[in-house]
Amino acid sequence: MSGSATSMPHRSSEPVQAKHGFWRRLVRTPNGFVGLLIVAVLIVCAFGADFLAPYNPTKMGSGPRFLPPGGTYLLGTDEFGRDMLSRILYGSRLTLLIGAVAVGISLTIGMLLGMVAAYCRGWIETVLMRSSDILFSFTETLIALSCVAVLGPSLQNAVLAVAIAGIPFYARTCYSASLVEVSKPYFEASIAAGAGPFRMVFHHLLPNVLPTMIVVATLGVSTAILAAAGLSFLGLGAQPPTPEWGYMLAGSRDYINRAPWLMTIPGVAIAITVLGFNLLGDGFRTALDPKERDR
Amino acid sequence: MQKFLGKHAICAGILALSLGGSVAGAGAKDIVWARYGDIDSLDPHRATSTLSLQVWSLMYDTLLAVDADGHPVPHVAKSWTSNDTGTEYTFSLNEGVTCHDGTPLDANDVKYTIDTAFDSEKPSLTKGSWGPISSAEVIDPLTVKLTLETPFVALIPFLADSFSSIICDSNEDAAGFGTDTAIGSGPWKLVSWTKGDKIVFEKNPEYKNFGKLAENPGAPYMDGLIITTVPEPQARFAALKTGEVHIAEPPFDDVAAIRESGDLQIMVAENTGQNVFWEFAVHRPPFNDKRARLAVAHATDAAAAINLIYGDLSIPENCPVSRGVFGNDQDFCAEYRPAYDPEKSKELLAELGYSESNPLETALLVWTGGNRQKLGEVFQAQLAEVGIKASIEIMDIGSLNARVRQENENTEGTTGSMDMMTWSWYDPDILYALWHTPGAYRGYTSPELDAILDETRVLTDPEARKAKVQEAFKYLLSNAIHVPLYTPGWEWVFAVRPEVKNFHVAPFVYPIFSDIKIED
Amino acid sequence: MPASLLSVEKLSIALPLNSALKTVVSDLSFDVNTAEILAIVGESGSGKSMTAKALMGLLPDGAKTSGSAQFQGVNILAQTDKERQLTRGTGIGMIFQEPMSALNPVLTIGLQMTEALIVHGLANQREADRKAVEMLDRVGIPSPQSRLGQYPHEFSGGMRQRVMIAMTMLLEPDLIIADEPTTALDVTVQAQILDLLTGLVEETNIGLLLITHDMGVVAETADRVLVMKHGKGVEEAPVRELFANPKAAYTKALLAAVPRLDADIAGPQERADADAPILEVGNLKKSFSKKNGFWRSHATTRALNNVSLSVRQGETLAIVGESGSGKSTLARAITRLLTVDSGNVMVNGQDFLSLKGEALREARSDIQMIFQDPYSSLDPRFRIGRAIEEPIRIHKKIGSSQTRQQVSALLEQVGLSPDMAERYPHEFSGGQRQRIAISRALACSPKILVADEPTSALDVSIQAQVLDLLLRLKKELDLTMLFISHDLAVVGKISDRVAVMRGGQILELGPTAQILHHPQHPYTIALLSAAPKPDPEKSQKLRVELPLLKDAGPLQELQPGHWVAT
Amino acid sequence: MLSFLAGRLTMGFLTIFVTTILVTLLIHLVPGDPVQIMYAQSQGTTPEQMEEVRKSLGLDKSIPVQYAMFIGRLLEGDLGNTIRGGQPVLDVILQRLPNTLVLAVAAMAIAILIGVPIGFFAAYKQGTIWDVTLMITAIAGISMPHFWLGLILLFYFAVDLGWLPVSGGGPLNLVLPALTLGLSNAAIFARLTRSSMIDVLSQDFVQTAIAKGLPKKLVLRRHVLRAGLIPIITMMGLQFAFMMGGAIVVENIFSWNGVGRMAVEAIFQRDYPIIQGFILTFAVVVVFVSIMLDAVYAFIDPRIRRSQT
Repeated sequence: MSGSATSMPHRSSEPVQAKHGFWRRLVRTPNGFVGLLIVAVLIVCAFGADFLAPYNPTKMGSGPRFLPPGGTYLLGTDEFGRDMLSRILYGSRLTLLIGAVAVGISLTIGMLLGMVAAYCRGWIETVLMRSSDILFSFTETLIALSCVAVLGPSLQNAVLAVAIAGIPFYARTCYSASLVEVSKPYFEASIAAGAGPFRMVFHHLLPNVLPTMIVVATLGVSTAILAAAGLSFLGLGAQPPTPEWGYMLAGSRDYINRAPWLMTIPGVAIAITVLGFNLLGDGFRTALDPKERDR
Repeated sequence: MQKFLGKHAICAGILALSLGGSVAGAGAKDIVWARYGDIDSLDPHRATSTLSLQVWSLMYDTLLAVDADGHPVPHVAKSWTSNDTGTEYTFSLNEGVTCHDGTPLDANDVKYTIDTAFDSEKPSLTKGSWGPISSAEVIDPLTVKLTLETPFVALIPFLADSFSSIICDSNEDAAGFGTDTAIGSGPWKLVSWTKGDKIVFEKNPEYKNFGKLAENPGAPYMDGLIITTVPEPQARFAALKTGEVHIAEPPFDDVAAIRESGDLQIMVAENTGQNVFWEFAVHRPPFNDKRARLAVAHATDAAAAINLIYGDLSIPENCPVSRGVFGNDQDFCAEYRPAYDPEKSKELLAELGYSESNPLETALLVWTGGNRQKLGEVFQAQLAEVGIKASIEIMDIGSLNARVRQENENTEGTTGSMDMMTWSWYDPDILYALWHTPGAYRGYTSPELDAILDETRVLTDPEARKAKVQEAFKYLLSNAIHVPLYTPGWEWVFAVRPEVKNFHVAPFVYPIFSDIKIED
Repeated sequence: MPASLLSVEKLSIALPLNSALKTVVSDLSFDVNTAEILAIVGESGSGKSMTAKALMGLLPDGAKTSGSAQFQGVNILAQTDKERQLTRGTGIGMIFQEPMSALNPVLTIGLQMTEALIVHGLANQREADRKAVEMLDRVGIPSPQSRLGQYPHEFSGGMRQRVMIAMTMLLEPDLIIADEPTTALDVTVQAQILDLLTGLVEETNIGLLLITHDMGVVAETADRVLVMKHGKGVEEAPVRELFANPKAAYTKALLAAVPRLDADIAGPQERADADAPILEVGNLKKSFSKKNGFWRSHATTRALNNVSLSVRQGETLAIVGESGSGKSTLARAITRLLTVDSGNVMVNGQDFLSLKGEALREARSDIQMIFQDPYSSLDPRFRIGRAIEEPIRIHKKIGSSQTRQQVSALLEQVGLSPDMAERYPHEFSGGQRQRIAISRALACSPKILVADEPTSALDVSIQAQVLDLLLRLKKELDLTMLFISHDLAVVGKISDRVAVMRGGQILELGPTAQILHHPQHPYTIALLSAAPKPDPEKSQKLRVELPLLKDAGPLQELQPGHWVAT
Repeated sequence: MLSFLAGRLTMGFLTIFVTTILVTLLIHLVPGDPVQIMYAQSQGTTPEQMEEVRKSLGLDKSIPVQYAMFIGRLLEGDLGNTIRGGQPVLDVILQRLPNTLVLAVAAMAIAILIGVPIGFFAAYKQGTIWDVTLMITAIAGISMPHFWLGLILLFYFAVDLGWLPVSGGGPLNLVLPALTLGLSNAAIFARLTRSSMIDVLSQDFVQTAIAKGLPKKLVLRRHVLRAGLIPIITMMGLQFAFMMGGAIVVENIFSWNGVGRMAVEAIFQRDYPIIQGFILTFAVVVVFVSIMLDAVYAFIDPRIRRSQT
């Protein structure tokens, strides 16, 4: 045991500086910059799909079938002559929505559980964290699959399944981040000043774990998008004619010889989106914690 | 395979060494047939899927067989007689049929099969299709008599189908019958079944063919038959191209290219009995109204849709039972089947109070696989043209059956439910199962229809029965209860490697491997 | 003048920071001779550790050095990595601050000790093992043979530092650089390690470059001293001369700020109104069970073993002890930041431990706490004004303008300007942060202030300021204070009475002067003798042996107010 | 160490215990009548027979009783029979489980053999263009959907080039699925290794080793690698579970006859006994592997191996 009494102040992570500095640091990291760019483009696509998309994404016979990319139909057309560009654009809206809703649900519930466990300690902590450990060891894929098995295949159920599957992860992460805060003197000082549980959790704990959780959630969006697309790919998620990328990918397998772009385009779209959120999350991490800069 | 090994011997060697396995491949004298899925059971009483039926037809025999037009002909039973009322059938069996374990197949085996089908503890899944059989009696080793409670004319075609595969009574003592072992008397003898992966057969050297649609009167020419499971269509196609597999269903979209290149033969089964049709939840709005059903029927252009998805592999069907099945008559049915007429459909919808802002909403349930979800998507678009908003739900056939029944039992709510139902049968008696009270799906029934269907079961005179069957067609079609779309619908296209000679498919999609010779 | 072993000339070090270079050491020159201990002393940020790292070639990537460092005739700063490898260990050895992390946790002591001998070609494995055993014996590790196969976690902190020293000595270097070698250790262990190091220097005639922030350590060990500030050498002199006659203003200030054990002690302030105790602690017990995997292990440590004490209004009671003595547990138990197993705490005659809910929160305002680490004492997301007003908001329902006035007053009280209320904690220095923490503790006008090592994370000059502030506030506000510390000299400066703790028990309790000048319990005596005295004239090399840890008997009153455990 | 392992073992049993409860409850969470759904394809089943089935599954009893029945059968090695085909579920699973395990282990081997050296190298070259390039590649690798990568590999190597067989269960068939699963996990391992190694590189004991005059290679090999691999071993258990999860998708693409493909088929077919068996098997495998890895970890890390309690 090193004498805590005499140890010099060790590298304590400098707290986050003003927002201005944060964004500047974010765009300065190559990961953060590229990630931000990708996500920004995605958001523009998602919100602007109505204006950007040249055709109705579900209308058959917008053009000839199996038209290769280039020309009037920038990304070509699919087996029903639907415009791929329009489908991809509307798909981005769906994809972002899936990511946001799934992560939103699991993040909210997971954080609440994690913070409560860290704050309450005792048997509540044991029960909550042991059960989330158990669920976590099942991996998201299995939990999501089990949920779909019970609920039946549909996009809503797939999102719900992915959201449920994510809870243990966020609970664990938030719990360990909360434990660090809870053991800090400022936390005890506020308790000693007579602050109640609500104030402790929502005024002190929440703002301090939030940066960590934002990093984790940004990375989590990519996981959720991948998981939901995977379920749709297996046929357990989105149903036709939804322009969901995973479903589009699955449906294009038969046309690999005739129209390989039908498989390539949604695949690239998923990969770039996931990459964008991964990079952005990485950038957030670096920008929020200078100590992590080199990780 | 040979070429591949030569080219990448080192890589393969390392892998084989590191994994301690051997490179598995088909032996020179084996036929390899790849399918998208596996069988459910080796026991003909424990499954209903086409995938299972096709396999049973290879390892078991049936009392009767069908000819190229789908009519019952003698097979194990060389002849049969019935009494006038049609409640007693006596079959005399051919001599010299032996089970795979060497025991002779006789009347006892037939009785054993029927008894197990009606076993009160664990009846066959298809018990209902056997009809009202009250007893099976062994008159002598080569004569068996079946007694029925009421006449049942569909028994004869049923006994020609693999649902009625004769299970050798020596299976009774075998542990793991249906899962690990199965003794039949068919041309192929089970070696092993690796669930989910492959079934391995060797030829039955003792085989005698009396009536099955094979030119070969005896044992198959090839030594073995391996039926493997390859779910991915493109993977099956690749395996066909490399020669790993001899016969497989190709990706539909590549059929035109395959034909053009001539590398592979494309075989399309005829007289499959398969019928794909619209079926509706009729106990609640909107489809409790005939006009809503007709609106759907008029809005669907089956010919255009299947042309888009299957090309010429499938054809539109007008009758509630498909070509090759007793009573089918395209011209007759075309008179009553609601034709493609979107304007008429829109009129009906307007009449019902639907409009662009208030579309008719319905779920559209579709059986997964075989590009049916794509077809569903086309139909969805066609329905959208007239202002019907259908949301597709894709599911396995079992789930579909359960769901359709649930939808029919649910009389609440205003959102419709319709489904692209798929049935294959060798006799119009299927209509009895579907539409006679209470109905397999608890769907549409009426006393009038019940009376017609009752008669189709007991009329022993073919002409009289045909008239009655067509009366049922007329009722079903004009009321848009059973709206036929196309035929065939599943597992009916085969791509065959050029060195494989004499492969053919019997009616009701039973592939025949006995005649096959693979040239070197 | 003996021959110079290491001669550093105009050493400058620049570290990469945000794609620029920041100079941390500039134009530093000094010599180390054989058989001599040169201490480099300075506060945090003075560049003393970077100097050590530069000499060993352990600076982070991208660092730039200039100047020269002649070691045995070679400029080691100009050496390539390969050349340095030959000098490292055998020429210059290094001892680090944290013996816990300086040894590889997954390799045996034996391997770590002998590997360098073998790599340098000084011995084969058998010889190396033999030498290692000898050296372990020499640094005072009992039964060294059997310990070669053990791992670092099987040694105590002091033993680990001995292993580290033995490992360094084994290579027979001519110069050892020791970077704060005792900072992480308790005073009693520190004394042993310092004795060992000075003994080794005498025996082997090596040179020792000792980096430290502790003037007491300097006084006790060094022959010569180099004082550093902001990367520059401020003053260099033989140790006695420096302490007796410091020339630079900084050195003077530094020496003045160091609390001394022999300083005048205010003594208990006998107050006319000898009221009843404001804080009474009775028979507190608390044990921790080490959680191991899923099962709760039965191995429990008793952090508090029947602790009783009482504090009167306006009095400062210091709790002194080494790490693991239970002093912090006591502080946290009294403030109800942890739950005790049994015992009671009476605040103003009210049973503080039995309170619940709203009543507890209400009562908490009477007893506030100040923590060791000023960096984490404040919520980094709260502007300090909000941090200070939080207790006011919780307890007093007053208007926001009044609250703001109060915050301003509180800030002024601790010597900060009211307009700082809008800033975030990271915009302040360590000392300022501790002032803010104090003002927050005072915000709900507590009667009792519990200060848990409030100055031990601060540099000595800042420490003096904070201690002065606490003394002033105590007088002004008539505060009662419980002051937790490991440093007897600090305690002497601030407290009226002292309680000495060890192993969860109070061993001695009495007026500060009594305890510091006439200690009775053998442990107190050992503790006092081990504490380094910042005065080379008085530094005594004679240590009192530390008594074994055992359950102590009940306290007995030897003189009025002076209690000693039997 | 013993108490450490006892703790892990208890945790493992607890996991399996909780799984059995969840699995029993699973069927009750299904909307609609499970028996009707299960026997939907059977036309011969009468209401009386359905009642029989309901009884045999214990669905007419209270949930605790059902649970007791389930555990009772489980202890006899009876996981019930499949709905489709009436096969014993245990047989069906055991026949395919080895395939999934082989796939997961092969993928794990690929992930470790590729990921760990890359991560180690990147940590060593921290901050250089090498490091940046490798880590961006790793992020790209993690971002690549399994199912897409799998399809591309399948179409390119098996279909277009014909280098590898597309179906069957031989060792050559293992190459592509293992590669698909292994590559993206290699990226995860690379990142993990890198951060673990950077952690270790910043530790004082590395400075000690350098200060002793040890050559850089020895420091890296003996001091950094050993200490840095321990956290990676602790992560392997979880990674293995992720491999098993990933296998579900990959098996479907490559027609690999494992439990993952079986499970997806079962979900489509609403074959609940198989789904139950699959979840249970998954739990047992994951628990078993993580206990094994914990044992390895406990043995490798002296801080645990030689702890007193």
